[in-house]
Amino acid sequence: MEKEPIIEVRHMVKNFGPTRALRDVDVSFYRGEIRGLVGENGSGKSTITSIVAGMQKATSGEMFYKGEPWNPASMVDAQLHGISMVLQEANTIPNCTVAENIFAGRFNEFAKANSFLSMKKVNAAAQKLLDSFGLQRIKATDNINQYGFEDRKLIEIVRCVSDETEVFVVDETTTALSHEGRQILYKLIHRLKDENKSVIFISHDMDEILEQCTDLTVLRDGEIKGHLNRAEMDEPDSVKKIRFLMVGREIGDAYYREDYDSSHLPEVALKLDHVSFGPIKDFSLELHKGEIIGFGGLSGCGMHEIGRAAFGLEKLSEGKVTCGDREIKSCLDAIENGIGYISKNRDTEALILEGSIAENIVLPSVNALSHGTFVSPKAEKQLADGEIENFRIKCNSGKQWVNTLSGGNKQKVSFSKWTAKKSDVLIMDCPTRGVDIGVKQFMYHVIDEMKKQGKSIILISEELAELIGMADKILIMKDFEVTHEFKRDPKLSETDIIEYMI
Amino acid sequence: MKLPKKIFLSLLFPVLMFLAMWAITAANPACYVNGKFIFLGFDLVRFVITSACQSICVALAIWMQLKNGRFDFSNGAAMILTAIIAGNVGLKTGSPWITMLVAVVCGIIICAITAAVYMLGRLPIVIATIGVTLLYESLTYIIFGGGGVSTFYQNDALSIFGHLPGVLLPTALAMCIFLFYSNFTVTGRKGKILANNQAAGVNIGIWEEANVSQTGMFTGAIVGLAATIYVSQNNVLPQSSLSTAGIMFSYIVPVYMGMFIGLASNDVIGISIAAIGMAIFNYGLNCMNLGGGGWQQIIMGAFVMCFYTFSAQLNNIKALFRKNLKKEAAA
Amino acid sequence: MSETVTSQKLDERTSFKSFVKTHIFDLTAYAGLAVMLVLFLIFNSGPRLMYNFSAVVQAAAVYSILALGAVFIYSMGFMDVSLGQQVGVYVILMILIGNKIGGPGGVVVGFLVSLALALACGAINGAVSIFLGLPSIVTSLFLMFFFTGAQYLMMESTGENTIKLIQNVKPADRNTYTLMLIGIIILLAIIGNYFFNYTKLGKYTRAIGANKVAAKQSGISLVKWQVLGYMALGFCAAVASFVMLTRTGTAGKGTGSGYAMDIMICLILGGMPLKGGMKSKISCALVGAFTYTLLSNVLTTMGVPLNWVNFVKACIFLLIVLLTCRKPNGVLPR
Amino acid sequence: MKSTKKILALVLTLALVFALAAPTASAKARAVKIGVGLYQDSGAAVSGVKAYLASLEDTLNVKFAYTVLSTNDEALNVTKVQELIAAGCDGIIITMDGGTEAILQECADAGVYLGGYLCDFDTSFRTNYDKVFKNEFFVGTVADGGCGDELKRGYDFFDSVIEYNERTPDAPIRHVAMTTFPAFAFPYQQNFVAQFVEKVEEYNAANPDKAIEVDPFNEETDILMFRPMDSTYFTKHPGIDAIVSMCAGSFVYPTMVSAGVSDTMKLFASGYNDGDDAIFGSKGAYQQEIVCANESITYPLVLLLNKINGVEFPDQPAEAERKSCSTFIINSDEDLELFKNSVYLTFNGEDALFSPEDVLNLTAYGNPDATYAGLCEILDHMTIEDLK
Repeated sequence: MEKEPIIEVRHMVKNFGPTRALRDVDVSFYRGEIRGLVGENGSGKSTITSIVAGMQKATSGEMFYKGEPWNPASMVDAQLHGISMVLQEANTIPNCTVAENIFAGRFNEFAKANSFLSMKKVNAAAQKLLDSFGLQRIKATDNINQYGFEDRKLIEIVRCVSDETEVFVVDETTTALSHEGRQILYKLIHRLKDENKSVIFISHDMDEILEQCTDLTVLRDGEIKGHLNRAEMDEPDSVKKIRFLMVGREIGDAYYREDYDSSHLPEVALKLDHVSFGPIKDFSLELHKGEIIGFGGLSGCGMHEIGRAAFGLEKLSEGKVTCGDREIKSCLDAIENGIGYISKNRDTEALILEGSIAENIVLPSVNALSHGTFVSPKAEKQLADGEIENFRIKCNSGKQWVNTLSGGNKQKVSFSKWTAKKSDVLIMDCPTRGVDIGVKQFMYHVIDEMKKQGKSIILISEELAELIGMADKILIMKDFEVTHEFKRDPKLSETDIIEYMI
Repeated sequence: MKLPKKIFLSLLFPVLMFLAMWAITAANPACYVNGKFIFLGFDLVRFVITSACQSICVALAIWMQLKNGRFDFSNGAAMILTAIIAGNVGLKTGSPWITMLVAVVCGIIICAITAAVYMLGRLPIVIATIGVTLLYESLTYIIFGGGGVSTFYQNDALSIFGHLPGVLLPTALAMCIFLFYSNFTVTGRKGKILANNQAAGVNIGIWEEANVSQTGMFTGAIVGLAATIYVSQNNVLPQSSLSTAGIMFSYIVPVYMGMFIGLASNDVIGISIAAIGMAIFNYGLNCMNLGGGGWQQIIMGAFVMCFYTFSAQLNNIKALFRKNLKKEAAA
Repeated sequence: MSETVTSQKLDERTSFKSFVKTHIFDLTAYAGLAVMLVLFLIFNSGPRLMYNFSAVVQAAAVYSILALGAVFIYSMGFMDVSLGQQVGVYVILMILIGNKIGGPGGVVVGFLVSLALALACGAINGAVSIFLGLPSIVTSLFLMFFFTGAQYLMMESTGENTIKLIQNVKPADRNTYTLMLIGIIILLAIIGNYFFNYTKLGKYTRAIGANKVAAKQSGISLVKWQVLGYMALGFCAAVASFVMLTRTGTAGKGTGSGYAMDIMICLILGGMPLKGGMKSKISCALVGAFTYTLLSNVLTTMGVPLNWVNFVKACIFLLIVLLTCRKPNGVLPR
Repeated sequence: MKSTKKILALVLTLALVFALAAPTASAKARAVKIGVGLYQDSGAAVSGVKAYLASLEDTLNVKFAYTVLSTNDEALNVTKVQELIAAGCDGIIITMDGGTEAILQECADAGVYLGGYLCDFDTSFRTNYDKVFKNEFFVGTVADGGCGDELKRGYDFFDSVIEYNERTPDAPIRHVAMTTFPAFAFPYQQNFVAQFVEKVEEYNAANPDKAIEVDPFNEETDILMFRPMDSTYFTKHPGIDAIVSMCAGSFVYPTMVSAGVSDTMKLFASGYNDGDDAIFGSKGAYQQEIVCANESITYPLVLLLNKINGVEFPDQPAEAERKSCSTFIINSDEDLELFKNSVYLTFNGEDALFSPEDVLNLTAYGNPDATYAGLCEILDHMTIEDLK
């Protein structure tokens, strides 16, 4: 092999409690390459990079960086040694200036005797750096709250890339970026490649991967399933091949829904009637019994807000949400009228992590279970155990705490909350985010069953494949408006859709 | 915002307060002794300045922790303990300067201990500070025979930092330390970062423990100065069962007000102005023989409420204004 | 398949550890109480044992009752610093009204008035903080100032240093009195236990403490249950005030001062997590209250010099919280 | 979890059973234990009384335990007394008349006797005499100075002022204002005011050339609510040469300092604080201080010891009494010098007015001839003269 690896990973294993995120992974990254990492959620791609970048420690296995054994103490440590990473989630500090955000970790460089700080210098340096990235429009002295999600992401990139950077990890950042932002990022990674540095690029957008990357590694269930070099990537059927590697079988094989009949019962289950709130203006929607409506778009396109509004979480300035003839003003109304909501922020909104599985499952149903003031523990247990049974939630007992569960099982719990409540309308916001493939398939099965039982579902997802696979009708949103509507169709492909998103 | 407007907004509260109290006292017969109106006069100035200085120092100490996202119960206890140690040393040495020096040093040490318990114990801040508060209070019963400091403040020579003009020195120092800390030090800036997003701050390489202990020491210095004034103005008795928290709360009003008033300028000025306003208010009550009585408590509570509500609802209020502006623009 | 096996193995291996981890609060708390009891028996097995026992019950009664109520708001992660002054005002009210009307009836009326006031304050405390978006500590701070003021004014209006209830409300015989107190405690404990473990009130307050957002999205009305939680505390405050009244039949400016903080300490000693949530237990109230009372009693009977008693208490407190509340890794807890 | 609960239940029940069935083993012959509940933790008075009592321990075979009572939280006081009883005290001396009835109830239940010191138990005396003074467990109390109407402190103040004027003819006091504590706490300080004014008027009538002006007592401004006097006082009383403080000087002097009048204005007050000697007489503003001797605690102590030893004076009164006792009136540098040698300031038991033997001789069991009259008599010999 002519190129010497800059990072080598050998026999890496990572367990999160019962789940195994990485199983004995061997992989090497080389100078002068842009390495794409693809795989379903929970396949372990982010896990590898986060371990390399010092965010967490491997359970076992070893790493080598420039030939030396590599055990970063922290992200900072890694960054100082030249490995930096841009995270998926927002990681900026509110109420502080842009300059502070960029240099917070390195104030001492601008301080006399490591204590007397000159903000003038800091601001100047920050502005210089921003300009060098072609971000003149961002002012170092501004409060960061003035900037949107995308700009903050860019600021993060500016923060973590420096001259010392040898390895640059981009973890699903582009979904947050508009065309312009993407161009800046692409320019950056190609510059780094030309400087014979190494870039690791994680993305769900297959086309993006194929355009930008020089090499590609595919993961599934915490194992490396294959490598492709540029040549292989340029082959006509490469996409199909990659998909196969990712999913492990041909698409449509008992994974997503098989039928393509998008019919549904006539009754309207949930109605958004000329709804306006925040940036959303005059939005209307009719969800029928036995219908699955999918929402797609980039994060920040407004689809999540629609979900919240339908559940009565948003304060409407105009219009109303109705379920049958009853108006939904609060999530209490919503629940009483048989609407359930699975938030995309599972750990912070959907679940009580520091609570038992049973407590979580029962919570929405307590009202129904109580006779007078009394709530029978027996009834609670029965209900919870029933759901644990149905969803095959992997646990010792209903008493086990949710934060000891794997992502997939957590998600099962937040599903079962609503099946326990016997909800007829389910609003699912990214229901399969961070869930490993087995569970994912199970979820799709459940959703399918629900449709068959005549339940109505709003499926909001950042994964187009999922929408194409499951929804009767797909609404694509951009800038808080529906840009296009697709009917369920076997010929529908992601590329058809993406153009309406960007 | 233009400077004159800033000044206007900042001074609004104390001026209004002054006029209000003037009007109220003028209407109150109790404020005329032998036909003489007692509200106006040098005594007013003296009282306002001395008592305001005290509140400013304590309030700054509280605020320094609060703005770094830590509600520190132990400030009061730290101040009392420091006051007792420094006061007794002062009585032995007979020098106010040594007293202040000792106070500052003690304050720093004590707050460093607090920080240490918090860091090494890794306890939730409230619990950690309650714990050390109990500890410090218990010490007030042990050191110097549990006698507290009863005679320091009635000694002219020693208690110069409790009266005019001496009281201005520690106060000025405290304000300088605070401004310096929050504007010109790495610690202060990093503290701000941590306060706003702890996790991210740590991720991008801020050593939290170091920051906590350094901030603690700055707070300590201010606590020391507060203690110097306190022991020069009060009979310091041993405390128990978190009564020091009560002492602390009695100075917390300017903090909450300062948050709001400070929006026009900056927090230090805000707190100082709030303190002056409250001092005027208290003096007015004294003139009406309501000082320290039930009414003062009740009105003070109301103040805390209003000002905190203001600062909590500020965004909504701003939003309201913006709406109106938009409407005007549209019209 | 292999995954399930390994995961079960993992569970088994961690099960004991996790048991200790999840129950460290209770274990330490119960241990603490047990130790205190043993010490109490060792240092009191003299002629005065019965007397001391009843003395402990008397001192612990007020704490227990207040703590029982406080559990409902601490489980939501709130705290109330106005408790002491509230109790003070309620006691004074009962005496004033009781003496005005006279007879046992007067006392009853006084109690009912205080109760109404207490519930009202609970409602305010709960609702205001939500509607104005204030931390609950601030509203209770306001109430603290308010009630301190009220207490001052009421006492100054009486022109006495202490006021005395004419109607005697305390059983003459000591044992009857002790039994009465035990009765009240047990009764309230049962009621509290029912509401905390077998009704929506307890379940929802805990859920709110554990995760506000999740609770809301599960259809729990924050305002309603926060208010009800505070009202539960209000009820207990009124009862506690009455019990306090039975002890001396008198009240003054300082009646009840410091109780808010004592209650906090009691609950922490009882193993209550201050951030609330699912770990909250009603038993924390009783365990804590008795540990706290026994502690001071034992320290005195052991002959620990007065000015060292607080020091020892403080150390024990720190020790217990270090055992229970330590957050081993991640950023420093706030 | 369940298991721990069970264990706890077990422990509790065992404890209770053991508690109820515990053998009431009688305590061995040991030193008598007296609990003393003082009104504050610290200060000269406290150290002084502790020193005096300590000096008695061996000869009388008594041990003393101390606690601090609250001026306004009766429930707390009861708890404190309960703790003293728990600590095995046979007798208790308290300095506060708060929740006395409940406290006596406790004492009765535990068979412990109660005495008073530095307090005339006026509230109980007026409103609750039968339950307190007729209670067999209450042995009586000694007040600081006089009780109720016997008090003539206003005259003492007047005398001190005149003495001062005679001492310093070049800068005599011609204009004074007064302060008191609120009547509900110290009902007789208003009488002092009246007494003082009365004397001054007589004096002004007799020698108009040296007339002294007294600001009329103002209910609003001149009553201190147990808070340091606020500085508006001086605005409200313009042009005064001196303050006659019926209440403790420590509530007045600091305000004089902070208002910067301490070097020109004079202060006649009650009570003595550590360090006052530096600001007394020719050295400072204080011109009079009235203190009650620590030794006055001998009265309740002896009565308690008698009760505990099951003896009585032949002339023991049927009901408990409250006695007044003479006071140290310090109004000159010479007086102060004498006072400095008392146990009050030296904290040395040997400087006490009475030796342990004297005290033993006062008790009915230590000396068969001892009488109640004899005990009461010593209360009249605690003046500055007796320090000579």
